[in-house]
Amino acid sequence: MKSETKTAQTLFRSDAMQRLMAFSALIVLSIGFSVASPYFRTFDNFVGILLATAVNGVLALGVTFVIITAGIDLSVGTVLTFSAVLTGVFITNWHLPIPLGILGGVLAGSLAGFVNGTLISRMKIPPFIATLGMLYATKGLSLVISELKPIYFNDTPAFREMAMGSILGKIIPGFEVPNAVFILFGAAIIANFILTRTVLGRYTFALGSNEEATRLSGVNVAAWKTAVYTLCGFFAGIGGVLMASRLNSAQPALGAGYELDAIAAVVIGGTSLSGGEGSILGTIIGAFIISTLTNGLRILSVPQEWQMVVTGGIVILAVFLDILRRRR
Amino acid sequence: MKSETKTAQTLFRSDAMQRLMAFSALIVLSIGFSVASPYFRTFDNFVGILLATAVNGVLALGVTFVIITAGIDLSVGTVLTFSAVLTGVFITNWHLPIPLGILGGVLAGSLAGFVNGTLISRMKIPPFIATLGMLYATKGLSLVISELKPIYFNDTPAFREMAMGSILGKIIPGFEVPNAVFILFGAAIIANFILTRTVLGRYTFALGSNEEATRLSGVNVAAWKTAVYTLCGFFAGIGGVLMASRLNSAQPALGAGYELDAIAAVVIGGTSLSGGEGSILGTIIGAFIISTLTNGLRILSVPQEWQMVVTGGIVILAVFLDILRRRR
Amino acid sequence: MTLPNTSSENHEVLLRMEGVYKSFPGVQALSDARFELRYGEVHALVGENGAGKSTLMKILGGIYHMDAGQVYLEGRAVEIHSPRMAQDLGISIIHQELNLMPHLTIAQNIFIGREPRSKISFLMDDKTTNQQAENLFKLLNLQLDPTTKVSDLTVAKQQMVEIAKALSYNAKILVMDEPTAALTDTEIEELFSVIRQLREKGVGIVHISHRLEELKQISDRVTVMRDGKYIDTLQTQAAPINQIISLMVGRIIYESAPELPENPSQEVVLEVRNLNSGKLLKDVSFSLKRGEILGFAGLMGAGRTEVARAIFGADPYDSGEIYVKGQRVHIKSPGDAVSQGVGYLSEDRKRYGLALGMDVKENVAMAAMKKFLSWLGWVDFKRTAARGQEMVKALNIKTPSLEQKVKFLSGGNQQKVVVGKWLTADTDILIFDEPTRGIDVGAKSEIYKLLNDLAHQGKAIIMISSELPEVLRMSHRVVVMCEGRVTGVLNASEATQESIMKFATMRGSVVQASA
Amino acid sequence: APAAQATEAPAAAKPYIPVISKGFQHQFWQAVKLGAEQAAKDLNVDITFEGPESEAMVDKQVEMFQTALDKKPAAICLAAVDSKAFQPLLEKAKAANIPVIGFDSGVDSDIPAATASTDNIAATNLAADKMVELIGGEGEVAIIAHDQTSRTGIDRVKGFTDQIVSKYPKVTIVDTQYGGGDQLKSTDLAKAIIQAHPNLKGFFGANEGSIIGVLNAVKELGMEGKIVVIGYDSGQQQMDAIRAGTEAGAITQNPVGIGYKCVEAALKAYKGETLPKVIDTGFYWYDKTNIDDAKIQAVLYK
Ligand SMILES: Nc1ncnc2c1ncn2[C@@H]1O[C@H](COP(=O)(O)OP(=O)(O)OP(=O)(O)O)[C@@H](O)[C@H]1O
Ligand SMILES: Nc1ncnc2c1ncn2[C@@H]1O[C@H](COP(=O)(O)OP(=O)(O)OP(=O)(O)O)[C@@H](O)[C@H]1O
Ligand SMILES: [Mg+2]
Ligand SMILES: [Mg+2]
Repeated sequence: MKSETKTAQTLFRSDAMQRLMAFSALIVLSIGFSVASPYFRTFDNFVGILLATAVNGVLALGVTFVIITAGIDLSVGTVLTFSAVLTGVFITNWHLPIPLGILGGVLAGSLAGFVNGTLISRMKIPPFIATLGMLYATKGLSLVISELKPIYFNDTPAFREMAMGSILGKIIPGFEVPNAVFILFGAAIIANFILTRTVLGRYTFALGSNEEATRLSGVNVAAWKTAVYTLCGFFAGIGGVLMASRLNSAQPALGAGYELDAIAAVVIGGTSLSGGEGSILGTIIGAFIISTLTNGLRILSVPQEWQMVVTGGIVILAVFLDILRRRR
Repeated sequence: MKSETKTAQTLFRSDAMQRLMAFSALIVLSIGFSVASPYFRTFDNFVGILLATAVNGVLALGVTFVIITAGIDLSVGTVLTFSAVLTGVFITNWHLPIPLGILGGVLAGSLAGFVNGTLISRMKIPPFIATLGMLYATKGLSLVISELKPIYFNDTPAFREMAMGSILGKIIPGFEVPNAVFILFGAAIIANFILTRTVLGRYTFALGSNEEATRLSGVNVAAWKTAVYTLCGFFAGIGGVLMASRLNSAQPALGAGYELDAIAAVVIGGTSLSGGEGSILGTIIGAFIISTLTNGLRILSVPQEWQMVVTGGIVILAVFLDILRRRR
Repeated sequence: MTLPNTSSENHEVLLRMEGVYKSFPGVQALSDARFELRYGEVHALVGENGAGKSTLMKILGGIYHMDAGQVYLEGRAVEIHSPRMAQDLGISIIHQELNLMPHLTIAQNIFIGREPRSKISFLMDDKTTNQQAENLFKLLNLQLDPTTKVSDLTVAKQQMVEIAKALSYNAKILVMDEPTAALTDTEIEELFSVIRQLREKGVGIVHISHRLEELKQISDRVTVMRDGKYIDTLQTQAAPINQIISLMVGRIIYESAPELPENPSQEVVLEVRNLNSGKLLKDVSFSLKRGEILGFAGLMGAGRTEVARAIFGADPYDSGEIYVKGQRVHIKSPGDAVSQGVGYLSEDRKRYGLALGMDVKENVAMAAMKKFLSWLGWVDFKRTAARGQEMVKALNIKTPSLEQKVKFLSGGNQQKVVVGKWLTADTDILIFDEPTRGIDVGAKSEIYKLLNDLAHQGKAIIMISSELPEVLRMSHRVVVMCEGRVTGVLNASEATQESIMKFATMRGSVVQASA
Repeated sequence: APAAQATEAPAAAKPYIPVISKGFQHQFWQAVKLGAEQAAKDLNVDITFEGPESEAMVDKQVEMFQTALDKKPAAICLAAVDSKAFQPLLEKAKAANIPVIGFDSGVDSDIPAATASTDNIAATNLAADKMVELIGGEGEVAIIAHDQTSRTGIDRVKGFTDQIVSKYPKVTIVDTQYGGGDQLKSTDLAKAIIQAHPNLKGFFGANEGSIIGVLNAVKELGMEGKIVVIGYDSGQQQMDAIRAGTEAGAITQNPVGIGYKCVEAALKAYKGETLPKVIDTGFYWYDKTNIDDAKIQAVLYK
């Protein structure tokens, strides 16, 4: 009984409040856009927003772990592309079975993450530089491997079905929510589980809170840090497969700049860049804030240059409100 | 006498060694490329490298200050564009005298920096978010103000002369080193002076070393932090004017991704992202490493996709060597 | 600034704080706290960990804003909004936590915020800065080079820099929040002579300390706080220590530790042979037996911490052999050490001991996560919480809940959390580096009792301490170090203040005393 | 000091002609590169091919041109992202006696000896005509383009828009947005536009990445056949869509021809031959009916 209260407390401590705040920002945005445009509040558009969140959301999951350790991963966008391209090579060029191809792509992402982690934890390269290097390297490698051409999945329609088919639509006709959305939520649940319930999650927080104290507690800091970056690469790999499935192709030139969106989602969700705190729920809400904002402004046909200005303002505002609340 | 030794010590402590290391990396790169290609070792190409460093170098100067305070500025690239566009508006559209137009552009950059600083120090928005918001906002505003079109300086050839003319070439015929290069060096000298000799510089280090202790010592942390970001915006403004002069036009869509190059220059130069240490000389060398690398690979006609891979590897390697040295 | 040019007999009130209330989320840190300070007085402020001493002084320093209450300075009601304002009012505080900028030099740290400027006002004058710092050190009789980076200093020296900085303000009121916690007796003596000088000049000094024996040496009056409340103010000379203690804890405790039982075991569990590490350690050899408490004594910088860190794998060493239970071991990381059954409780809890952003139970579990796993690596929350609860009870940790982040605990309670962490790791060999630093008398005696119990259970304990009485009372044997060498090993029967000090100052020569 | 003759370059027996395009990662540019390489082989010259990552990066392209000049080439082929910004460098090339050949959208200056390009305005005028015809002369259409500031982005949007505005008053352009040529972003962008305009009858995508986004959006919303989709350039996905009928048709340029002709012209200029100022490489409308014609197949790329 006691421990239940504790779990409840763990969930609804200040972090929870903070997510609530981000959540209210999301609600306010949604209501605002719904009032402003009838097209915003349609089921199809709602599904559109969900789908638009999928890739960035999955990326942001992994980035959440890295940021909680007070690190950063700039390479997630290009690692995503790298995974997508390798999935293409495996499935289309090598004719491997789809599950194997997907596995290969996700492993490629994890491998890139592992290299990041090794550079950072064993060779002591600052995360910013190691992952910046990885950004360049995977960007180049994707182009090299794909020979600068997109790789299509035309022979394997089942691959496209993976993300874009709708199992829910088959169960409840009319609710054609693409699987990608459920993949995002599934990944989020797994990420949340890892973060809150496993040793890896515990050490993720410990590393961000005080790395030296963690080391002096006998924890193998290098190994766990590598694990965190590998996990981040793993999620980028999933993102890459999702992206490939959605576009029915692996586009080698994609992915630049995605890292900023992913990091923004994490930070809007209340995870501190100085490490030691953060939550998956926050990140997911942060990702939704970004895609809702983008979608709403587009629906309202706001000129794109003004969309940028407004996005900038709202990102700052969302975080500011959160800070105001915390200061109280 | 005692204090002289001390100044010498300050200069040639570990920081200096570190710059030396980055410097050797630069030398090794240059020698390598010189051996590999006769075109690399020409005077014209040398001038080309200097010129290619000018904009990123000036940007990186300001970023050095911000990073020493343990902050970050993602908006420098788009603030640069913003300044360039405003300079264009002032000079070409409003027909203001060139010096006034330049001043206006630089002030616009400083203003953006001031807003960053205020958001960060008074409203306590994390630097990453505040400057990410500013990135979006200035990106949008540049497009809005320019009405999506480049602004050309065709009526004012003197503006172009500012960066691209060569005063040195007039003094020593044959040595047509464009003024932009001297502007970079001038700016670096000023930045170094501010960083090492003024109160602002001292507080820059103090903030990055222990902000709370600085506050408890009675320093007006908010004001000085704002000053640091304003200074960063100021240098971005100079960068914008340089860029406009070089391209003889203000390109409103430019600037995305520049922040990464600038930050990379700073970090390669030995400034730690966790704050408290760094140097201008290091940053300048870092900027030269980046542009020498880019230039050399181009001269060797390395395929672009491989250029990326190599760049990634070398960035990591440069920092790793530096770390090895420090570990000894 | 003009102060009445009188001695400690002046009774004019310099500072009065009345009816001060302050709450933090979940904690009423102060309720109706009171404090009074006279010109030329050293006024001790004592109380258990978490009693609110630091909080009261932070309010005085403009760092916290009180919920209710009144501050009078020289009879005038003042409101102190910022550290700057406190400075301007002549209040200077040495905080319990070190507040230095590690990347800056000593001189730069001391004059931060009021740098001597050159003729052009925005330019700094480093020459003058260093000169002034040097003058200051001469005055305080400190051996410091103003151009050394603070990060290159030991905790004790950093503490001296803090003190020098606070003194350099020429303040009317000097608050020292546990300034002696990191210092050895010699340095404390030097500090006290400076304090006496200041007292002569009429400065009012607040002295917070858990070393109650100091009170008699230095303070004129003592104010006791308990649970955020004002309890009483006494003339120090007239008040027996026991009375002060019982006011502090609200009950009677046994200040002296229970008699140390004879250690029957001769089984050597840890043996260190010829440990060398750069200039820091030279040929360090000693052995530790099951059920033994081995005290490590020495002056600041003697190398005791270095020995501990080397054994624990926190720092590499150049040469030497370490045997655990007769087996040669190669400990390369703290992880190796823990799996070999060696635990180390560091002297700087904030930097090396705690994940400040995590909560009490998580910190307690940190060094022994393996014990709290259910299948496949999931963390068993029930067991973590149960263990946390156990430690909170056993060590009497004052915390509103197990979920309180440790950064919000008072310094002493933080220390107890670190102790809890290592008790949870349950290693056979435990190295305690300054285990009672910043801990109140009640907790101290609890920790002494704990050390005894642990030894009794057959654990082998190394206790590094700069408090000689503690070393004498708690050790079966005492290893004395000086300048990186072991200069003597004394049995409890031969160990006295004098004999230890003799070996602790035996510079440059190695004399092996009887073991 | 400038060399009187570009041939003094050491070690290179064959004339060296760097080709500086506006991009290198996209299929269109790869097709141009293919043509250029073909010409290099046929004409026995050395080429290199490079371009910035996005068409916004004027400065990167300037840097590439500068480096190319430093290599003292026989001639340079340039598809300038912003030709006015290139004026000073063009003058430098002229002073060094290195001829410059423009390609793609051309270089807005009289220094280039010739320009091998597509008339983007005329091409998109045609796309607009086709669009109006296919939607039945009236209704709402929308545009997704790659970017706001590049020459091709501006010209294609302008060509399409002007034609509609001036010739077809019953047709309205309800929205024009830019997706940076990123397929994923363009997809979400197109979806939002379709959501916001339920009566949308036609959609024009102004380059390959944009049109793929439009096609994805139409597919994801189950609107295949309900919206007339017209694209630009080719690529596997677009060709499949045209064959399947989900895309009505597209304008294609002749990228391989552009690449070939500009290298060919560069060599001629180097040898001092006179050239026509404009080498129109042409554009073609293709749809289901003519996609497999030999003439069309020759200008499409996968
Ligand atoms: N910033 C804070 N947030 C929350 N609680 C706090 C904070 N600062 C202090 N407290 C709480 O207020 C109470 C008083 O703490 P304070 O630091 O004043 O104690 P102290 O008497 O100085 O103890 P010690 O001798 O251990 O230093 C403690 O319960 C502590 O946990
Ligand atoms: N981080 C460091 N950098 C430089 N020198 C250090 C560092 N830590 C310790 N030293 C030096 O090493 C020597 C031994 O220090 P150590 O901390 O082991 O001594 P100690 O006996 O534990 O004393 P203390 O009471 O200060 O803890 C001292 O001369 C000290 O100045
Ligand atoms: Mg305290
Ligand atoms: Mg010590």
